[in-house]
Amino acid sequence: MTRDAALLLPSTEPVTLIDPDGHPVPHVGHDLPDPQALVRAYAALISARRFNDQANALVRQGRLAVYPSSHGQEACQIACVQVLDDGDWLFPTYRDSAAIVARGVDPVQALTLLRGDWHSGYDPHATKVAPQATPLATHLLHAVGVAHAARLRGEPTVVMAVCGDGATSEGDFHEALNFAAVFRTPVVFFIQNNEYAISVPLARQTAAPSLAHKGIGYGVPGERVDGNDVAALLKVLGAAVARARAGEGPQLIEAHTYRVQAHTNADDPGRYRSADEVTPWLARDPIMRLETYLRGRGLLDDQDVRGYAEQAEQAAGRMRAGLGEETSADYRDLFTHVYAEPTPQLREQQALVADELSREEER
Amino acid sequence: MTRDAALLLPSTEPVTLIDPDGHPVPHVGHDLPDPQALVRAYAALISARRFNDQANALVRQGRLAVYPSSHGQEACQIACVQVLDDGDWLFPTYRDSAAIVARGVDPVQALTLLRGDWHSGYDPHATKVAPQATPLATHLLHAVGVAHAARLRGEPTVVMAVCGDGATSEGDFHEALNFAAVFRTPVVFFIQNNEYAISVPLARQTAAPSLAHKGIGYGVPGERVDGNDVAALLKVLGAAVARARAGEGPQLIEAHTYRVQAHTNADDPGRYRSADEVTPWLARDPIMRLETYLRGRGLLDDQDVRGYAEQAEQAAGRMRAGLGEETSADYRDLFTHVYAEPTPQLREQQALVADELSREEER
Amino acid sequence: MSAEKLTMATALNRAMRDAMHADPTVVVFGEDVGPLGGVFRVTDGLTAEFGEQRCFDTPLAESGILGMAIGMAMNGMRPVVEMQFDAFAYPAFEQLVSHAAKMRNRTRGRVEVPLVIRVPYAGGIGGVEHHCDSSEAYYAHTPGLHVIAPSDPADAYGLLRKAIESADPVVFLEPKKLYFSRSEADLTAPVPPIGRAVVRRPGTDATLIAYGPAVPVALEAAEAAAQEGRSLQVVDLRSIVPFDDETVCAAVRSTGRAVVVAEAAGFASVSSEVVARVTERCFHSLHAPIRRVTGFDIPYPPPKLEHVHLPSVDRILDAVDELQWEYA
Amino acid sequence: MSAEKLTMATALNRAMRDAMHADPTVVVFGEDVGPLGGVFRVTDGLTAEFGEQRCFDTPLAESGILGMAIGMAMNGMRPVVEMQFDAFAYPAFEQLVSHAAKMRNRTRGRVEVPLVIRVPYAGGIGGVEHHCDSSEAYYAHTPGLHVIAPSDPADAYGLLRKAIESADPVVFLEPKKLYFSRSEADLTAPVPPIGRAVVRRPGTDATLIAYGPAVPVALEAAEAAAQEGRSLQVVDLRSIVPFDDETVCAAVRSTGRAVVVAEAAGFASVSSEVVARVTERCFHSLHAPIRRVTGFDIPYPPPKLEHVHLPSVDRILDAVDELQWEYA
Ligand SMILES: Cc1ncc(C[n+]2csc(CCOP(=O)(O)OP(=O)(O)O)c2C)c(N)n1
Ligand SMILES: Cc1ncc(C[n+]2csc(CCOP(=O)(O)OP(=O)(O)O)c2C)c(N)n1
Ligand SMILES: [Mg+2]
Ligand SMILES: [Mg+2]
Repeated sequence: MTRDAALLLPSTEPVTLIDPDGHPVPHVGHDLPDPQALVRAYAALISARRFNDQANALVRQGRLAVYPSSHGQEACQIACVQVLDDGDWLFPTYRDSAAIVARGVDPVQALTLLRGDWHSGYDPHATKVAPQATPLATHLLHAVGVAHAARLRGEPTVVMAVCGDGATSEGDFHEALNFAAVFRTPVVFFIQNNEYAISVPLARQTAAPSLAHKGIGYGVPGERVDGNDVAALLKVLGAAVARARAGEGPQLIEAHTYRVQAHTNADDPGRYRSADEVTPWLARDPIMRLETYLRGRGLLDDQDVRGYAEQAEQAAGRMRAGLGEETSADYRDLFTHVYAEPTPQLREQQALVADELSREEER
Repeated sequence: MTRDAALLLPSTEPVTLIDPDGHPVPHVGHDLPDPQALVRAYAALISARRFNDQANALVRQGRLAVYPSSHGQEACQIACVQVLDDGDWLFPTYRDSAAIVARGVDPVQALTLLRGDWHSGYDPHATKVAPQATPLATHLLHAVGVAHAARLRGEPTVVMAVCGDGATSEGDFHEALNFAAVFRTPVVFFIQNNEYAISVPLARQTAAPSLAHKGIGYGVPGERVDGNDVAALLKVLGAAVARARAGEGPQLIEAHTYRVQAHTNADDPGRYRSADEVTPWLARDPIMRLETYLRGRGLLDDQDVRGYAEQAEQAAGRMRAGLGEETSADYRDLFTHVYAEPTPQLREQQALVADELSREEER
Repeated sequence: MSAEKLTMATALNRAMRDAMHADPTVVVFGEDVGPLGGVFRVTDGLTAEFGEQRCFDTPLAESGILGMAIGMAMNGMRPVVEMQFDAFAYPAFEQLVSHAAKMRNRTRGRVEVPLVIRVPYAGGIGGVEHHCDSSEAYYAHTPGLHVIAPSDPADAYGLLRKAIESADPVVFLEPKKLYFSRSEADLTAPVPPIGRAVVRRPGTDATLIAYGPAVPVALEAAEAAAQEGRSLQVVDLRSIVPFDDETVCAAVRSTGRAVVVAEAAGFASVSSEVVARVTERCFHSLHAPIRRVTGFDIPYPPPKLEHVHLPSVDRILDAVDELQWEYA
Repeated sequence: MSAEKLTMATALNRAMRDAMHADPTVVVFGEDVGPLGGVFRVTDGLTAEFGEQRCFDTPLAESGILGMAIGMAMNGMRPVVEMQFDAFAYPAFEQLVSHAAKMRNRTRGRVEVPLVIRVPYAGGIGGVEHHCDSSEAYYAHTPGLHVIAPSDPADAYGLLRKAIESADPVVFLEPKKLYFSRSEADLTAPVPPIGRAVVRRPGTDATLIAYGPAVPVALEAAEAAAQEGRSLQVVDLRSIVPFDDETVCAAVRSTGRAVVVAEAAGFASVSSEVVARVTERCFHSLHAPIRRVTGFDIPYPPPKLEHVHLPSVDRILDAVDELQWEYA
């Protein structure tokens, strides 16, 4: 790992390859991704947006208990998944349901947590997606452990570990970066800096020039990227994954984006920010600019757009249907999965509930 | 606080003003301290070394349970105290007994912890020295709190918060730097990088270019200084204290030094490092070089040297005598200081012991 | 003296406001407690009224919050910090156990750390994982901490005022599910000192011992039992540490039978302690062993299953039924 | 089968070595566990024998150590991590409670985290503050963790092997003061599964229930009582979670009297649980309430006063004397 400060510091401005108006921006370090990758990203963005909208609607209908939306952050959601191989792992937060679905997890299973059915609904081993983490920054260490185990076995696994700007203040963020650096573990730490941690703005979170400037303190290269430019994200994250896979150790990528919606449906952003602050970000929407760019290059036409929208609509329909089905929560699950073998005490406690239920039925 | 990266990064080499051979080294940023300050530092260094030797001897005689020596780190011990005003606070670790004594704490009271009499022996409010911290890095946050409270009241207090290289890996180090930076709290974080955390060398602790490079990740200026050069330490720490007092917020200073002795008397360094590694550091001793410099400038002669040695010897004698006195540990203290008012339960428990003791006496 | 109807959240908010007016060294901080007023709005309006220096948001780091609070308390302030949810107090565990609880002891009383750690705690609100833990046992087991759990707005106000005035660190557990339940409270009435339990309902056949979120359930159970002709007394601990042996033991002796009700997992818990200490003290007054109705020894369930886990009226009545009435 | 005389530290070292030979997924890491072999030398020689990848030092961060261990356990390894001293496990509390304990549950058994957290614990060694905590209650109260405390070299070996083989996270509490006490142990003998208590000494008048560092003290007390003509049975829990109700209750029923002995503060502790659950189950066999001899509800004392705090033979015998023999 280099100890040369210049190579560890991020660029002064976030990397942008396609600007908010859809124009390509020349960059010394990165070309544009190839057209196929961009078209694939476009389709995924449309699906992700539709997924967010659908989940928000389901909350309003009372079919989901809570939803932390990634509306406006879909470029981050999509890019951090698109750069991974099948054998790689994704470590998401509660806000990254769209990324999880992009990774191939069934949307209904992805929403098990937020529906209140169980703490996590998909199979992490089958999908190589860790359970969504709620205690902030804690999962970054698990990501380091998963990557380190793979490396000890000589596997080419890279781990994408995602967190928010607020989470960077937690001690576990620090320990994860440091462990990854010292052990040269193939983890890409991906910060979605959406400028808020619930109500707390970035300026209250840090006085650093940028969050990517935290990398050098661990000997980890830091980079900044426009979080609403999927082209830049694909290149910057892709390069980080490639370097990690090549044995160059961890990387720290800060995407600058914005949480255009509330923290969750339970939040009331009017208490801490003005609509004026939000408006300019709507013009920086990640989908619009990619669509303009692709149309301009002839890589996308009205028919394609309708096609992707249609696909996304169908997926949303399946999701609605899936979430409409009654789920049967089984009380026995409460006792079965505490240990590999229930303790005698848990068996007694389960029997007590069984007895209660059988008496209820008798009544 | 500046967000200009260049102003937050440390110099590539630690600041040295007097080299190991006692020659002054010209430096663009810092002049030498004035002669009086250096002579004062010399006297303090001699006392600190004698204190360390005496404490080690007391351990061998079984009069102290354990002693983490700062032998070889005395320049750090002395300088971080000499730059403080009376109203400032010192937050030391278990290794900083010499600094505590330099701050004016009675040596016997300073050693209460290591003698096993009580957890801390001096009055923190009277001495403006926090209890020595054992759980690593935790006290850095207390330092931030003390400084923040003072600042809210408009007091000019600066807090010197000391920790080791190993402690920088703890989450609390991260949180303390960040809180101090966000609240622009007047704390000087002073890392004594002595290259070891018990048996673990610095390379296992971090992959960063230096520990001072951690500052920029918080927007805190970092600086590196030769930890065996008391002149450089006085200037670099003095400047940091002045900036903090002027409202420029926290600073991070890494002193590069070396733990020439074992971690504590209970440690066996032969298991993890060779004598060859230690030898060169003996030649970099902080006292020798200052003595050479001062003698060369006519600021110190044989008689002065004898005088300071004599003073130190007398202090050591008082310390021996003080530690020779039998202390009476009072079991009631165990119950009296858990809460401002003992709970009914604690009163019962104390009565139980009282009853046992009275029955023992009867026998 | 004027009673008014208000929620526990409002009562807590008033307690902080009144304390901040009464004592300029009281400061409130934590995550989202400033402009937002806390995710439960318990600190609503404090920044507006007292300014940024008295009520402020911190970076997102609980050990940092508590560690800084300890330092401020060492230097003349009375910090009241909020941990956003029960499980998010765990990152601050070392600061709590190794410092807040021990600073006075370490310095033989020379350094006090008068601070309050407010923890919205326990379940019953359909919260997802990590938002519903009953963590009182961790704190109650730690010498040097006071541990308080109010069960109604009046106590919430009075006990929080006392907690803020206390010279010792207080873990103040606020039952989330009671935040918005409303009842009459006279905030000008004198409050008993920390450490006094109260008999919430008289009764002669058996005693229910509860605290925090379990108190309303115990009262409901007593009401249901009354319908069936059984008279249950209900004791509300209010203060877990210090523990009020006097009130609790007098109550149990008066009935000879008892059930402890608590949401937390039962193993090595506050309810174990209540059973153990009351049995030690009242053994020969007991007609039957004291029973416990607690959460099971499982991680807090997902929303759809929490009703299985939480002490219910039926489960309490079942436990009362098992108090060996044949020996009466 | 060959018995040999060895210390608990050696037995633990052998357990890790043998486990590492038996299973290539076992890895050992923590602070100073590599070349130094741990501050108590319990990991001595493991790096030399198995290389840097199997036994290694980490940066100084306990949450990091446990967090990384959880990740490695999620990905096919069996980490055995050391927390250097009891109080230095507290920074890892959130990882332990919110993740290690809950990962299996969270994923309905799809993700296991087979790992062992070794904690040199408890006092009696003249250690300074933060080096002598008895922290078992925090762990025992947390569903999802197994909690084990051996009291002799043979158990230390056998239980650590079982802990490493376990599919669940195990908090393995090693009584520091017993590290270098030596006794006969046959390391090739079959070991009972985790969760079984054992009667260490038969007796007919009363039962002493102890675990970890309190077991030798209880045995000494039983010996002293025998001199005075009183026959005390001694039960060693070995496993705190899962708890062996069967063995413990059978023992207590056989004598009708019991004293629980533990170093930890008594309030809301493992000893509270033992009193509560045994009383619940054996009420009508008890001639007297079960008594506790525990550490006081105070921070662990400085070295010169720890003898006042620790359960002693005399204090145990006093408690036995108070078991209401007049009712015999
Ligand atoms: C350890 C911990 N403390 C507090 C919380 C409560 N909480 C949930 S989300 C959140 C804000 C997180 O902000 P950020 O990391 O920026 O992520 P974002 O929500 O913006 O995606 C907070 C404080 C938590 N989940 N975990
Ligand atoms: C939280 C915590 N973990 C572990 C320890 C045990 N421990 C005591 S000193 C030490 C090494 C500290 O190294 P460093 O910070 O470099 O300070 P130095 O001893 O070199 O002065 C360790 C691991 C501790 N005191 N606190
Ligand atoms: Mg954010
Ligand atoms: Mg060091």
